[in-house]
Amino acid sequence: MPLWLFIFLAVIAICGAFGVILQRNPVHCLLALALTLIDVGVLFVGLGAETLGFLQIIIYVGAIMVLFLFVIWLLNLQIEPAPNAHLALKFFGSIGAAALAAELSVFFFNAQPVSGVATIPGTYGSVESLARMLFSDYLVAFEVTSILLLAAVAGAIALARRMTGAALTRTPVEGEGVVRARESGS
Amino acid sequence: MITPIDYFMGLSAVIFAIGVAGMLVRRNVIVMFMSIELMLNAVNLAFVALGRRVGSMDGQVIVFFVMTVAAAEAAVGLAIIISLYRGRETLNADELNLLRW
Amino acid sequence: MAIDLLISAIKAIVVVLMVLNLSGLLLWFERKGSALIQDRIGANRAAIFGVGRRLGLPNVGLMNTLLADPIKLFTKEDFVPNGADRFLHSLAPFLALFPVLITFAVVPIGDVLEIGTRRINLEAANPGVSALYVMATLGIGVYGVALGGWASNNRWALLGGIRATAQMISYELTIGLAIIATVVAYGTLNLQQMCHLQGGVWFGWLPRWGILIQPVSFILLLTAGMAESKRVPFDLPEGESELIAGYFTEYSGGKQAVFMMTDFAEIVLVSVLVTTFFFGGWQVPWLYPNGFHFPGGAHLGLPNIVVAILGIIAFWLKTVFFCWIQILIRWTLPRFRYDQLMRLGWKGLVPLGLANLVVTAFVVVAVGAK
Amino acid sequence: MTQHFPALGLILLFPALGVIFNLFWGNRAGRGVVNFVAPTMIFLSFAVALWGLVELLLMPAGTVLEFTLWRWIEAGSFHTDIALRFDALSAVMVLVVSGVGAFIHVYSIGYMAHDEDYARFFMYMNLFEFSMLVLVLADNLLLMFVGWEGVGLCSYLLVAFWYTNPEFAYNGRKAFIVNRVGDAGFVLGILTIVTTLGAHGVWTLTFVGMRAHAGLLEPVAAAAGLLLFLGATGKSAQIPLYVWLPDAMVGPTPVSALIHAATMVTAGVYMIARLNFLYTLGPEAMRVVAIIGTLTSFFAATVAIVQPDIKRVLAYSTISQIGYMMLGVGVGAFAAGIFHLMTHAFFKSLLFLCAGSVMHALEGEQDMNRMGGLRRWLPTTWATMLIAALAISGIPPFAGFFSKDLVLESAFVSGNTGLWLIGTITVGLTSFYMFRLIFLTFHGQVRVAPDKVAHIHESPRVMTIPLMVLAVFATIGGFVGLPDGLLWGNAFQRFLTPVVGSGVAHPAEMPGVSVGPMLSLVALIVAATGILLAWIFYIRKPEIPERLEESLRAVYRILIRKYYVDEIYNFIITRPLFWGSREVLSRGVDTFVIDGMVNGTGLTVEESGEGLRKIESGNVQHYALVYLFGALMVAAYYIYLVMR
Repeated sequence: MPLWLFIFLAVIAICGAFGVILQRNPVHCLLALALTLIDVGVLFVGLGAETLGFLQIIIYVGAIMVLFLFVIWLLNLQIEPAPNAHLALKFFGSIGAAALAAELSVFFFNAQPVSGVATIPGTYGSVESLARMLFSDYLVAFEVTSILLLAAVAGAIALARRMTGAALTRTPVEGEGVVRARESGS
Repeated sequence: MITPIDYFMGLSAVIFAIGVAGMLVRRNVIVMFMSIELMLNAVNLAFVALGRRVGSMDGQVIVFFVMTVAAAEAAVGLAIIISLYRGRETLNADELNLLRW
Repeated sequence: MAIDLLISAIKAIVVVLMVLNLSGLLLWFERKGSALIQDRIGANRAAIFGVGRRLGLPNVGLMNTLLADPIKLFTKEDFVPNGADRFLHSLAPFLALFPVLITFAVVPIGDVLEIGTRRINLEAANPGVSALYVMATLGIGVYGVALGGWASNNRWALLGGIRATAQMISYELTIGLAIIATVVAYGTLNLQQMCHLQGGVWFGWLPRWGILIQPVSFILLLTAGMAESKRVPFDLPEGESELIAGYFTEYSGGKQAVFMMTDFAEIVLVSVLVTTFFFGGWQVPWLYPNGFHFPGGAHLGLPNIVVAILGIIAFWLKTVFFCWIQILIRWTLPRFRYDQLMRLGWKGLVPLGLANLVVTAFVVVAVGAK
Repeated sequence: MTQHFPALGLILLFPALGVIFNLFWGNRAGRGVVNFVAPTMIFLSFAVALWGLVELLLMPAGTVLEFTLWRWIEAGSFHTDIALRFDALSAVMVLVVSGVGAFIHVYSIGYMAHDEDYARFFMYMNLFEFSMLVLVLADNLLLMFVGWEGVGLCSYLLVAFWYTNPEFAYNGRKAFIVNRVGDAGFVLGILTIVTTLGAHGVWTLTFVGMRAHAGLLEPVAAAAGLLLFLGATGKSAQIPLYVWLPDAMVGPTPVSALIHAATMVTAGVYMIARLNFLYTLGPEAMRVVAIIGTLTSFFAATVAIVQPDIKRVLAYSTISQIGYMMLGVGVGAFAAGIFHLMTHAFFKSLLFLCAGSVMHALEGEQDMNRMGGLRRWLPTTWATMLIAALAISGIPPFAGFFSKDLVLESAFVSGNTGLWLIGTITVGLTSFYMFRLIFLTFHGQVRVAPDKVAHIHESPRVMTIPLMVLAVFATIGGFVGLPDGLLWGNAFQRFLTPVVGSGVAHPAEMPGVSVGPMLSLVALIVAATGILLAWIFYIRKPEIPERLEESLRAVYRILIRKYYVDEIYNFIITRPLFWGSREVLSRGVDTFVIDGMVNGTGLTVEESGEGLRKIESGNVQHYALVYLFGALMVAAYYIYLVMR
């Protein structure tokens, strides 16, 4: 993909990422995140992973993010109050993150150059090639993920199921959250 | 001109770091969760870019699996958050410290 | 180079304009159509200096729908309720309209058009996996209504938004299943290729339209698509009777116009998809790149330009037909209850879609069709 | 030559199944099922054993049936298998163990009919059968030792079966601990053999292998033999480790019959016979065995004379009889020893079962002074017990006569005249105390407590039938080993010869005339005298015993107190041991050293935990931060690697 386009997208992605962690309002965070995700999807397409790019948008933006949105609504989250204290945590956290970025970049830019230029087959990133790999080399993993999803659905239902009125009317006290979660899970 | 693959790497590194920062800085559990998604995506980007670099599809397949796992994780994680909220009436990470000494 | 860019730009603009105009026309369809169905007269007042009447023409209300209503809407006060999230409140309508419009980018409105030596593919963009692209844009479409409902700081609106979101993601599943089944049947994710595959005939006379190999998918796509467009009988998100106007309760003026435009655009979108997937897109029966080959064996040669234009016309005719169908349905059927809606979606259409997909897959594997 | 014979596994399998069943489902299944399952299992292995015997007899002499289950231990160049060996010797043992055991199981059904813990009882019994069969079927010393320990455990469990009674529990522990002393010797013996063979690069403990390399064992034969014999004294209740057996009589009577009379206590004899090649290499060891055996038999017989408790009499009689077997194997007549072992298994278990039947009739009465004249009520018991008594006293044609005769003859012929003399005297003592028992129990006037007289009753058939069966065996069991030259002669000896070698060679200086008949005559006369005396003492002139008691008070006291052996052991060993444990180990070492260490450890952990737990803030983000910095470290390290 041409450089100018990349820079354009990269800027959007980074802005979105910052939006996620700087916005006060969870919904705004979510929108920023969705923006970043779409952007990353486009980057995928730019990298030749067409299928994956659209899948990314379908799955992440179309499904997961909506799920987040629902939860935010369900819990009726308001703008959180001005973050109190924890300056030390903030400080060190930011420093650490910056250092991490630096270190990772060092890695990437020092990555061993691939011998010669990588030959990109014509079908690169197409559904056919992806499917071919999924159903040959990665078949077992693929099947297992299906089971994983099933388990996740069951677990989510079990966890989030509304519990008995008694549990609801009781005023929550220390430690009850976890206990109830387990009850409702059982 | 064509963008060198390394730039994508750098971008993913930056996004990942931002995700880490969000994970550490934000109090709201849901937002922390979003930061995690951010990190996952950074990693996905790195996978695809590297796959492109060596001209193999494996990176994309891995990303495919990462997405699946992310979906599952989101479902379960959000369910946990919901029941947590029902119990504690808060999503502030500071107040969710039951495992304290 | 520059000329290519120009051509693409023209294609994009043309498509968008056609869609918007069509949706404008649909407004008129709707009003007069409903009037017919309900044995009313419908819009018939607005006129410019009574020109039409003077000329003795019957007033069919085109003025009302194409001129008066838009002017009224866009000149109204654009009201943002107190405590609303101003930014999102204004962003939402466009967030709703935008994905619908960009979806048309991949829709082939015709075969290649040859002007001189230049071959112009008659679609704005042609990614290899355009079907996935369609699904992706549909997925994004949720956000507009959702945020519109949330941002207006109004319980009715929020409820409407939640309903809309739930409804849309539920039925997107069905749409996805329908599209995937079709994709499996055709063996390609590219809409243009699909249209090509639907050319030709069976038994020498029967056009190879997708409806014949994927009838179930057709029904699924049409139903779910109407649910996507959130109109009767699926208009729970608006639900005039219980939520004043659902997610755009707090909207007025231009933004509301945009929302309404979105609705009509979605109708068009659904029709376009149905046409493309199941009714041969721009295919005209017995029309081949070099002219007509009638079942009897009679042959009528035509130049490419004519063929292309015929294709375009056929495409839009089919589309309009399906828009009309939807409007008929909208004014014929009563509204669902929300639980019925969800039951239909999850317990009716989704299993049906899955079954259809499985069967299709089996058949394809058995026949080895491509 | 050896023959692969997988059915041997079944012999072990059935009792094992019984154990598992009784252990897990016994109580749920109910008495009826257990009563059926437990004996059936033993009968099944008995049947398999018979099959094996037939196989063995059909093949040329010296054939061995073998079955290797799996490789058991593999340590360096040493390895040993779970392998079974079924030759003439083990054939006899297996048949005795499973056959007699089976009938005793049946008897137990009646005997335990009123006990709530039947499932546990039969579980132990089956477990015992299993271990005993492992012991006798083992084809190597280690596996044999496993069985050896197994039977020891079962003996403990069963002696202390009614563990709620502290005294019984104490006796159980006594049996266990005394056996441990012997087993220590046994282990040392095994180690001696292993190291000696290993020194020459021969790593084996199979009997075949050891026999093959017996030459290498020559130098240590005596030592190893003695060490193993120490184990034998423990298991087979010989001087000096016999003290546990009389106390073991507190267990249920079937247990005494099966374990402490018929099978387990004879394991020592079997072991020596099995290792005959080793012992023949160490004459000194054999000599010790013979002497110990003779002394034990005489000593135990003297004690048995005066005991009032019916089961104790039988216990001492058992000790004494095992002494005979030791004498037999000690003088090299291994076949004779095993022969006596077999016959003894028949009549001694019969005696015990009869005693049990009597106690059953008298609601657990054991003191013969409160019995007498029971013959009227217990005809079957009386008859069978009389047969057993005749058999043990060595009256022809009952089993005991031939076997005991063979032992004594071998002793004499092998030149140990002294031992033969003591043995012969013991014969008289044996017959005397046996018939003292008979007369005191079944004849004379009734001395039973009047309140019990009312419901004296013969035991149910389930108990009497085993009595009869065993009585038959006690009668005809001896005919397999007739003196040479008579009818088919000593078939038993011939059967065993390939395994244990021919008996004692008759000295050549008495050509023609065989000492056998004469010796038999002498023994017979002595035995008859014993019976006669008993008759005079306890039927004809019942006052004589009292008068003797008066006149020989000192002797009597010594005998009734069993030579004060228990007291002596108590004084020499137990007391110092307890004192040392209590004062030194408990007060000193345990309190200060061990507790110090344990509590110290706990305290350290606790304190450090107190200090460290503060870092557990419970806040995810703190953990995340730490985690992040850890990741940074790792990444930094790799960067360092890259840059370098």
